Amino acid sequence: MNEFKKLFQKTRNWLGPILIFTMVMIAFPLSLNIYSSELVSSFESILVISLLMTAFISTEGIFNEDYSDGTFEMYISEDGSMFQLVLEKFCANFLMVSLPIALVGLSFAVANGAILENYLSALIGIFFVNTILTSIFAFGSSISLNKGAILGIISVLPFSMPAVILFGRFLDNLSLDHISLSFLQLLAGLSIISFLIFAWLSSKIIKLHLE
Amino acid sequence: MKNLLLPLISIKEYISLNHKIYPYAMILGIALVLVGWGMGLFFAPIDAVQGHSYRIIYLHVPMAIYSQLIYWFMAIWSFCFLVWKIKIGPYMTISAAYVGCMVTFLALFSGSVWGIPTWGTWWQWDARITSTFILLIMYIALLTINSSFQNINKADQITAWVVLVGVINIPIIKKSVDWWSTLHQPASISLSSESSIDSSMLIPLSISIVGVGLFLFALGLKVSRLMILKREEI
Amino acid sequence: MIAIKNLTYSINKNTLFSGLTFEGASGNILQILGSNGSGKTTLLKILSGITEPSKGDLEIIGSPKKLFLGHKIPIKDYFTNLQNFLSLNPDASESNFNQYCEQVNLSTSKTLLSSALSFGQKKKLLLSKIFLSSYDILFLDEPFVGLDRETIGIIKDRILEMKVNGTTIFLTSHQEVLDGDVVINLDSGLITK
Amino acid sequence: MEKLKLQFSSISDALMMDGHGIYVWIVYLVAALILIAFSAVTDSKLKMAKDCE
Repeated sequence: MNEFKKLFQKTRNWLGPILIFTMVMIAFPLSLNIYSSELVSSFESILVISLLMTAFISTEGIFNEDYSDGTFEMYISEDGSMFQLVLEKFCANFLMVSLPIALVGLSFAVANGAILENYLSALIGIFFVNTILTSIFAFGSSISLNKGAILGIISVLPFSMPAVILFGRFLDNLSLDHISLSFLQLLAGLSIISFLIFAWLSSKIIKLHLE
Repeated sequence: MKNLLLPLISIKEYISLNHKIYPYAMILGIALVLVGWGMGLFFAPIDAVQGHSYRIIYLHVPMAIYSQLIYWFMAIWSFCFLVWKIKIGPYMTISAAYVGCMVTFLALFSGSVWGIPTWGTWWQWDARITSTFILLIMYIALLTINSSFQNINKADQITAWVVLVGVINIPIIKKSVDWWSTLHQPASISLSSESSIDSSMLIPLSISIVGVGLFLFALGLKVSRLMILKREEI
Repeated sequence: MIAIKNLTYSINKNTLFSGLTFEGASGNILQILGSNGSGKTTLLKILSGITEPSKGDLEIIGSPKKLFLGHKIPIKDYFTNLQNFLSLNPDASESNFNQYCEQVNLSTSKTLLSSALSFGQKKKLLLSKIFLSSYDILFLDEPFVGLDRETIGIIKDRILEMKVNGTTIFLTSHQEVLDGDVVINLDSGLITK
Repeated sequence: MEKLKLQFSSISDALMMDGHGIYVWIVYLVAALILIAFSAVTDSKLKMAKDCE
């Protein structure tokens, strides 16, 4: 619960990514002819890229504050589980950033005519892909703790490629109305696996950083 | 048995072993590369479809093979380092990363140039090319991570973790890129026709594969020696 | 309670300390002395289990309740004083906060954001942890820095009280406020009782 | 195996390779350069490190 409170108090850390995402969504049609058919076809890639970007922005400083003010050190000395703390942080991020972004993304997708049916599937899909990307980039942010964000991005960007491809497939199938329950299950499973694996790895890396 | 494992534990033993192996690997490697490439460039028969440009295969295929193999090599050493705290683990990993980065670049470069006369384009969003490109980024990222921490022990451990995550990711990336590219376009292009390769082409190819391998191994030995010299007091 | 054998720590080629051997019995104050950069904080971090030693053994008998308070202050600027107090002491209540403020002379409102606090006040708020619960092993890194004389006295009293109750206290300090039962000098490597 | 014989009648022939020569030779030259440079740089650094000791 403490992590939720912390994130909620830091307005720019959760509202910022949502606003940036919304700005990109608004800016994108402005760059095209409003009647052009490109609006629908290129919306998918814009959605993927902006998800990638916001996942990075929202996790950029996820561990920095607790690292620099000594919270982690105190927490570990009291035999607290770092893994659990990181899991909490991830969950807070999922609920405060990924979910709103999924909603915003869905509404713009509907407005641009990229998704005509299956609103719920689309929402769930965007949300799960966002959680995968968030987990991956949070891992990157744990690597680049106090080293600037660039190091984190380049080290985990390759890992995010499969998620991007998966999401592309998902949106393709969605627009063709081929979406099946098993695809959503696949996304959910991958999301949970990456959530656990990357949280565990991040906790390991943070412990190394404290030395 | 203990004597055999000694170089794994003691840096000194490793250095003396390194000195012993290095000249053989280097000389044999260069000799085989010269023989393999010479045979490939001048003596191997011309390819019926691609003409002479296929001769890039004698450079491209070894590089492509080792760009993958070196990553697995790094993963094994990283695993040993994290689990058993083997001292030379990070040296092997990082020196392999330097070599791997170069090799992956050469694989991409030779492939691109080969693509110009054969496909009419230097870049194709083919599964293998894309995943090799991602591999190159991974090598660069690993080297960047390793060089951006002042505490060497910390840098080595973090690098080892990222290497291990990467090794899980390589097959995933490969499969997913495969999935993506095969759905977008028919997989009409395959990089090499290994199944139907003639023995007169296969012999120079295998010689260059072995030769390049030995040469890269020697380079790796040299880089690891340099790293140990820089970091450790012997 | 806590036994150290041949402890060595080095960063890259630079060895901070080597071959430290000592024991921290319950009810002892172990004072760690040393010049700047001699590894006092690192030693405390190793003892509290945050950092791994390069060589040597660290044995802690049983599962004691530990706490490490470094010179960084984990007080969140965007929380109110009460929120910070409660996240530091999860079992405490609002009345504990008022009580503690009176005890250490911390004159502030519970609804005020902690960003308004001065360094010393933040430190006081942080030290509430050792007043509100008891620990088996305590690691204090420069606990008296930035505090006024009066508060130093209060905290010293609390440390002595904990010592009587059987807490092992590791302490680094440039100010000579407390005398240790065991003095570990990192410059000379000597351990005196 | 018997196909393994010299394919070119002259040096210019070997350089041209029916118009594909430029690609083949660029690849091999660049690769050789990079490999040699890598080896040479490591050697010189080794020497420098040894001198420092």
